[in-house]
Amino acid sequence: MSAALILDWGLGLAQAMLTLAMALAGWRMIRGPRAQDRILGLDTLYVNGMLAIVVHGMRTGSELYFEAAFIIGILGFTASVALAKFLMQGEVIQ
Amino acid sequence: MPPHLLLVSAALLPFLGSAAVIALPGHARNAAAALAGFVTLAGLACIVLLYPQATGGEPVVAAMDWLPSLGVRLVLRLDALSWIFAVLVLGIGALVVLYARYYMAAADPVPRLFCYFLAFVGAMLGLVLSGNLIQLVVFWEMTSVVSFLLIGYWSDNASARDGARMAVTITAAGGLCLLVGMVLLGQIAGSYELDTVLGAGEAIRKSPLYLPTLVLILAGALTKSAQFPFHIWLPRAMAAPTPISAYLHSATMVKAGIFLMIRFWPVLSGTESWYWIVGTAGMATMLVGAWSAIFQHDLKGLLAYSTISHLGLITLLLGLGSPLAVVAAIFHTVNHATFKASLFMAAGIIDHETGTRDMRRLSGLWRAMPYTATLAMVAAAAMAGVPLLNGFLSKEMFLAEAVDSTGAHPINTALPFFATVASAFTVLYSLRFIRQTFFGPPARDLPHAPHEPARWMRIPIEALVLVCIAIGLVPNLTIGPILAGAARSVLGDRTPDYDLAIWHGFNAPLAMSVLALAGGVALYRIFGRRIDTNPRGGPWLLDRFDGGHLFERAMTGLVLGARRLETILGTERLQPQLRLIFLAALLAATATGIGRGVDLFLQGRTTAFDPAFAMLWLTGAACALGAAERAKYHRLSAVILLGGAGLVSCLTFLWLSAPDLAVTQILVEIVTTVMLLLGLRWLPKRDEAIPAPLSERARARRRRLIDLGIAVLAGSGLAGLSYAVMTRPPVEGISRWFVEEAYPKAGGRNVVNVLLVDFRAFDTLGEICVLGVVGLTVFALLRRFRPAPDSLERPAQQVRFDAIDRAREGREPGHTASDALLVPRTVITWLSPFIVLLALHLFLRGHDLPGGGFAAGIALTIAFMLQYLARGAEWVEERLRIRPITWIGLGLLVSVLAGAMSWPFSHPFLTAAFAYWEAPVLGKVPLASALIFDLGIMILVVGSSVLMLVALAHQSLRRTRAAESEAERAAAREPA
Amino acid sequence: MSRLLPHPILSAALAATWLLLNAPPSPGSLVLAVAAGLTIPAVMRALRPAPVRLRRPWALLRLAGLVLADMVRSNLDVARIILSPDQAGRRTGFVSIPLELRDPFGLTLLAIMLTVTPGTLWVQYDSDTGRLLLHVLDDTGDDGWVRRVKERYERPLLEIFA
Amino acid sequence: MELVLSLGIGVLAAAGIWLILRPRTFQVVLGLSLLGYAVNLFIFAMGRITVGAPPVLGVGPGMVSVDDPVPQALVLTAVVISFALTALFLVVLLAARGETGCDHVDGREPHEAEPDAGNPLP
Amino acid sequence: MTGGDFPLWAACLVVALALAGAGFALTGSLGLIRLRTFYERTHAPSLSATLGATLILLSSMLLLSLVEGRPVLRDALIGLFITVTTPVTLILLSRAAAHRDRHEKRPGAPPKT
Amino acid sequence: MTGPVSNFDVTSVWTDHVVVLPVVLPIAVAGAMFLIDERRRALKAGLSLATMLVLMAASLVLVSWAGEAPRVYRLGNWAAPYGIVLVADRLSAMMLALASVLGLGALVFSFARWGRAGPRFHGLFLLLLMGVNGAFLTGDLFNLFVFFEVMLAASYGLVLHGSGEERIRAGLGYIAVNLVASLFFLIGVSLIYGTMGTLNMADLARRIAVPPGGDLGLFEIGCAILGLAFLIKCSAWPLGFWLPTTYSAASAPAAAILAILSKVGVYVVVRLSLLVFGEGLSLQFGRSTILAAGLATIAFGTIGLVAARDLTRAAGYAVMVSSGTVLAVLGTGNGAALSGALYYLVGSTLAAGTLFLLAEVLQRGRDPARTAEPVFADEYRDPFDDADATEIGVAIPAVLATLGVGFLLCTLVLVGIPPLPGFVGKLAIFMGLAAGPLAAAGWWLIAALTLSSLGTLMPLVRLGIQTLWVRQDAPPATLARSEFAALAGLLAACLALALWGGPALAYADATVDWLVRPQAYIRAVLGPVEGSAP
Ligand code: NA
Ligand code: NA
Repeated sequence: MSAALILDWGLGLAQAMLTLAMALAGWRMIRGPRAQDRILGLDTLYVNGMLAIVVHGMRTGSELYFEAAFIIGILGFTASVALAKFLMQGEVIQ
Repeated sequence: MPPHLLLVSAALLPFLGSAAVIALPGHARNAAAALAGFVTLAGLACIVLLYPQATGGEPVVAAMDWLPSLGVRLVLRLDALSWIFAVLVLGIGALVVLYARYYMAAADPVPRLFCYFLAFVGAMLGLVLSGNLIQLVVFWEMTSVVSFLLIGYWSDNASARDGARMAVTITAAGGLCLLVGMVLLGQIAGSYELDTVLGAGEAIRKSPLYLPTLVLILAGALTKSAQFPFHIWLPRAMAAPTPISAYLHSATMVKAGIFLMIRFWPVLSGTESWYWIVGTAGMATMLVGAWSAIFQHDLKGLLAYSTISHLGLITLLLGLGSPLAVVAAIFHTVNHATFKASLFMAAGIIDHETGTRDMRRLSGLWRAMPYTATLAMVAAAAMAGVPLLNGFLSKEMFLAEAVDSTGAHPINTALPFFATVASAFTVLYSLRFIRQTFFGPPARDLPHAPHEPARWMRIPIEALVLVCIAIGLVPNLTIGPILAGAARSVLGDRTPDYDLAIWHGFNAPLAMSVLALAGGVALYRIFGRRIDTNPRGGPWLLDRFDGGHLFERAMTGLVLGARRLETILGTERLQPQLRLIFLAALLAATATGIGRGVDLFLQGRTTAFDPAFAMLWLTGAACALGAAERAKYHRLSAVILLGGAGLVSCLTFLWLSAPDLAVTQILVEIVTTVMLLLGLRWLPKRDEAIPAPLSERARARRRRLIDLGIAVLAGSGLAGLSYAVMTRPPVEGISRWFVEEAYPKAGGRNVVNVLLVDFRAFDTLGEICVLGVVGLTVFALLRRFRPAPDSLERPAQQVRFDAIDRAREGREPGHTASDALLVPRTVITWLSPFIVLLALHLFLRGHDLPGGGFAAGIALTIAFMLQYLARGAEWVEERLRIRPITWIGLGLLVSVLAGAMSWPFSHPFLTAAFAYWEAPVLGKVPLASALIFDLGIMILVVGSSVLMLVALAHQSLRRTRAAESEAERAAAREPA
Repeated sequence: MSRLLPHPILSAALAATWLLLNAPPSPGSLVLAVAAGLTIPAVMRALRPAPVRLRRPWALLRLAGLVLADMVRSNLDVARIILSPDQAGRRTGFVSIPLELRDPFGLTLLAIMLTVTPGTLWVQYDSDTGRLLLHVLDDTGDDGWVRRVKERYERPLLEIFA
Repeated sequence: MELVLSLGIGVLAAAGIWLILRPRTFQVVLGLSLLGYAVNLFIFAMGRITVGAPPVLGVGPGMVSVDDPVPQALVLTAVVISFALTALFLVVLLAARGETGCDHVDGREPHEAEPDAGNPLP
Repeated sequence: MTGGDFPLWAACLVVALALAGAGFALTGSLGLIRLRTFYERTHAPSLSATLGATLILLSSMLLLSLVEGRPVLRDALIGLFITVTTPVTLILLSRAAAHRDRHEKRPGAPPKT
Repeated sequence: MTGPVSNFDVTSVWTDHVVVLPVVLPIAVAGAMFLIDERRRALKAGLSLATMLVLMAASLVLVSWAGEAPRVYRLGNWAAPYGIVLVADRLSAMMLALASVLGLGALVFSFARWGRAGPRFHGLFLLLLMGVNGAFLTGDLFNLFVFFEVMLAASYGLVLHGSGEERIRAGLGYIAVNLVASLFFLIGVSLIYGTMGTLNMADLARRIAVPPGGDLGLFEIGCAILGLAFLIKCSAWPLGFWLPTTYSAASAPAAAILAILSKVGVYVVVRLSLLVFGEGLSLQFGRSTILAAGLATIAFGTIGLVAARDLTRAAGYAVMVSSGTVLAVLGTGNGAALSGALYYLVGSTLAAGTLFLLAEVLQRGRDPARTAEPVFADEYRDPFDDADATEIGVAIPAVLATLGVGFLLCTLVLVGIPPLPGFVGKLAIFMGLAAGPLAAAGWWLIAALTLSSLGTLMPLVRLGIQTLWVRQDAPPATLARSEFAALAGLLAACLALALWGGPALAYADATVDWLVRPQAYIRAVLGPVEGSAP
């Protein structure tokens, strides 16, 4: 079994697990039951998505996906923070 | 002066005069009249001077190019026929000017009247002098338009407005048909030049297009000359000042239709269709007009219907198809113009001096104005066809034609009878006009005490009556040669022999004349009393079918029908519009696909399936469907789910080798989510529990089903199309070139970015303009934003937070919220520099790696947004001076200047330059002008998106401020 | 110093971040890193954050190590809880912890630490009482969590931030 | 992959169109966003799809078989424009809500009578 | 794809780290489904953001360093920032939930402090 | 496919930049104006006026150049089909000139009031014009999309300019419909790219001559969807119900300049259908669709006109009728008629734009409820039964007289009454149709145009009488000097168009002649290509 094959299969599996994790988060987003659950789901979706990007970069051996992952890492929380604040205050910015 | 110059002067003078007279002050009655009179007389002189040439065989011609590619020239062409009409136009015109000077009140803005009048004279002249079919149409329509203005001269008068509207509607409509007819005629003849067309009669009558051409041209002619059933506009046009009625609606404009039929008689007549259409229309018009005239109480009304009847008579003559009838038609046209114009003027004098035109109120005017009465009686006698007057001569010719034309046609058989009846009617109403107005006991309670008019006001009538008598007595010395010339210019070799003598011996026409005179007198004796008072108002038998009413009703019906149709065929509601658009798209795509036999599942190539990707899209699809399902009642959930779908499409871009897209998508996604949330606050509460009205529910369900169908079909269509294209082998297109040349020629490794800032930088320039424009629009809109009353109050959450704080000692409202934001605030504060760093990174590396000005700008925007989110607008703006509009402007300027930097180097706009600078320590530093362009983009993006966010965010602030100032005001009021 | 470098640590962090982002380092990226470190903190001037004074930077590092270890452990704990078939028998609950730490930066670090170690969730903090409401996934029912937070995390933080 | 992506595009488009046809302005703005995603992916798909070959040169595999950069550039432009217009639509719908008091796309509830619908004539 | 001369042990290590990380992330997301109350579920995503992320990022750094032949550490930045930003969401979210639950007097609402 | 064309082999003379000026100058000036304080109105007005004058001069220069040969401007110095090129040929130059004349009029008109009614009016206005100009000039499909969006974005801004409930309500629908149309545009363009591999119009036309195997169907679906987008944008029935509502709600100068917006859609349909499908492909489906859509649009526009309750709405429908006319003529495939239609397009657009301005002055200060007056206030009356009717004329104030003359001229143009451009245009269309084999389509079109003339006449007369003659409620209209100048200028342009109808029609003829031979266009843009037919 060559290293390439191990990497290919292993990372493929990791990616599949992460997308499964995304699907689970998506399930929570859809099921709710309450808005906070959905926001939580979205936040998880973002984090898992970011990890999936990293693994995809590994699979393809490319550094070009870093920026996207980095942006999610540093800015991805904005959407969920705004949602959470809306939930808390009924207004995003006052 | 050469003939063609005379001709041009005659044609131009009225227009010049028209322009000059409007420049006079509104009260300059004398000056205006003098100018108008001079113009008409000068024109008349020109035309009169041209008499020898006009009757000399070859017409006088002056021509000028107008639309050469269409074969349309402006040709003035004067032959004997047009000479007669031109003299009528100018001669009666001059008399009308004189008359109008005294008729019009001092308060009337007379220059305007004369302005229109002279324009009309010019249009009429242009019409009769046309040597080109299209030019004829041009002046034809001009007469309609100017007559509209003239009829509506007293625009404060409702009937003037109505009359003007009806006249222009009917005559201009006819003119539109005429245009098409003339185009067809020219097409058949191969030229629009009158001479050529007149020479192509045989070809025209044989053409398959003859019938439509004829119908269209006659539609013009019959509407203009007020033939049944289009005659209805003429009585209503009598709302015009009387001089105008005398001129337009008896002497000239209505004769335009007659002129047209005479002019084209050689090429259009002689067929069954001509005979039927023209003959029937003429006969019907003659009888209906005469019958209606009998019952009018208004002097002008009587004359108007009489005019209609006489126009019908002339039309009937033209319809008969014999050359002699044409001569009679021309002759009667002239005669009618003279006696009818003088009658109108007489009626005008009566109106002017007594204040009424109602024959029921008028009586015994003979005593008060014997001179006018005499003139009117002579003219009326001419109208009635009394011997020794001109009307008698032409009527004799008509009756002779009626007797002679005994063909197989039923019209011919009945013609002598109807001709006699119509003549008898004419006698009847002429008699009534004279008797009821001038005889009988003197009228009481007239608005003014009647007396003879001003001396000058009678002169035009005298002149016209003189003409009536002169022609009637010595036709061969007066009208003879002119008539002969005109007949020859129309009929050419077919000109018949005729005799204009007063006495032809005892023959059938004479018998009919006598019968008509006697019959008319007898009828008046029998029915006179009842007709004179006629309480029913309208003509017997016909008063149920008032064309004017029918027209108005039709117009109203048309408008209402159009409104109905507008709502049936169109909609102002958005949903049906969008539904239609999607349906049309479905239809267009499906029809093309089926028509071309498109197979969506050819499968030329596929990429290896990855279950992870499928899993990803399971999430994405679920999010999309969830968002669609929840968008009505659970907006926040829908926004959340939309974010999920956005993230999935971002990951898809990444997966499929588009990191730039992923970066942009995720950034835009974040900003969009925040914006939607900012908007959410101002939307009304929506509750699932509130049921829709029962009646609505079934309809709504059906609509939803249809929409679902459209959505599913369109979605499947788009899926199918994308599948089909993706699985086909790639096309050898332009893309390879970009990949090969991006680095060597544009110095960038990230081909997508190079495309954006260099190869297709023009797109990007446009794109940032969109962004800038939208930013400004949003700003403008939100500056005037007024929230709906039900979303004015603070969100319940904030009220509750404040309540908690108020309930506890030592806490001010806002503390709890502030505590909740403590950690976010700190994190966001210290994160900000790193976001700026990220933006810098994205910006600088964009040319070689994913990123670029747009991504950097959005990242900066998010940094701003986070500050607003954590601290509130007031806090941020105390510390940061934000001038987004300046940034937008700056961004635009920087990008444009970056593009124009290439101009000094003789390169086109946006030509990028790049170089490697060998810096001392740093080594090779890439310098690309595209970076400056990208900088402009970044500045603009920050400006625009910050502007949008801030403008949205400020709404809450404004609301708070408004509430505060309200509270302050309330507080200030209390102690007082 | 303070004029040029109002936030030296931040500047260093920014420069380091830049170098990490643009690896491998080149003279050009070094110059840009220095430039970024010098200029970007200017944005902080507008935001005027509460000043952060690090007393004992090394303690911070030790604390980081501690949190890292806790992170791994609590991850395993929570994973076990999630995967355990018995969800009903578990006790979860809220714990109220009186905090002495008042420095926003310190509190933020505490929040980060508590978040990084799954099983503890920062729910609410009152600035006037200094009470922190924590949700714990594995409620022991005693003051174990209170002690753990105060001793393991709060004390070092109090040492580091005055 | 093609099948998955095209189905995804289809679902996004269907959801978007469904929402665009709804009566509430907020539904429409969400629908426009969703349809926008679908269209962006569609444009992107027109360049065919490849995994792991971004059109960035000198990094990763050579320039032989990188993904088509043109649709990517087009999508980028389209994303920016649709972002701007979505924002605009949002603001307009807010303004409409403020002015008309309701959030129906026609600016009035359907059961309310159209103003000026009455005919002036009998 | 990554080169053929990649050492087998390294491949195994990379894959192991990645799978372990993905496993934690998956477990965390599973927690989102399995845990019963909102407050319990709020703990779950931390698994992805902390150990899951750490392991995967380590794996990525290892892989890229080996491929590039130099230390590639920038993925650590992602870890750093995600660590810093995750609390922001969760704190706001749980605070909002607490407030809502208290207001609606739901069972399991957090006690008033 | 050709080899790559080197991009450094072309240097330009400075006069070449005139081609790009209509796009670049408005951006630069708008950008500069955003930096200037909003209160310095005079400066801004002066700047935009100067810009408009330069633009007009540039467009006239382009018109005169286009007579010799089309100018191709390679942006970024990249040759077609790779880079974006601007092509200033006869059609583009003509449309540019039209846009600048109408734009100048609307701008000058706005100086009196509208420039102040909302912020940044002039900047938006210039950017709108820039979008229009770009759309007329570009030779690239996707670039066309971008300019469409610029134009629409700015038009959204201008429609909403001044806010107000009616405007916002109309704006919402307008934006929604046009956003959907833009998405169709994108789908169409990308499908075309996906099947043909190019975005350059000339390149596309060349590639169609040698279609790549099998994908023609997909390509044509793309064209159909794209065509639909354009039909929405030029408000063809049943896709254009947004137009009258939007235009009548918009502020007057905005509506006037919007009159040209729907013509951009018409322009594109003309351009693409003749360039891309002019030869090689006989798109019978497309052509008959265009004809049907055109006829339906004329019909619906006429119905709307007859039904119109106020002048602005009537003007909106007149815009629709004029678009429909050009579309229908294009659908008949009659070249001579098309040249008439192009001429007609110019004249009717000018007149409709002017009518919007006039309507605003006439209806100024009027209670909107009053404009929805009864159609016939005084019907069912005996013409001679009007005893107490006033028979003394009223002196018309100069303002009202000016407006009256203006209204009359606009009506004449829109109805097609001689001697104004509407007549000349319709005449040329009729002659063209009559000269060709008069198939059913020709008859239908002639009938439709004649009926629509009548249908335009009646409501305009009715509304004109209502606003100009019925004066009991009409306020003494005031007319600012700039408004007068704008109206007079636009009307003078109409008159000039009729007066120099000969040269104008010759220009239109030459334009059509150039359009129906796409090979010349392709050569001009792509250069001589080996292997193509001589
Ligand atoms: Na935790
Ligand atoms: Na692709």
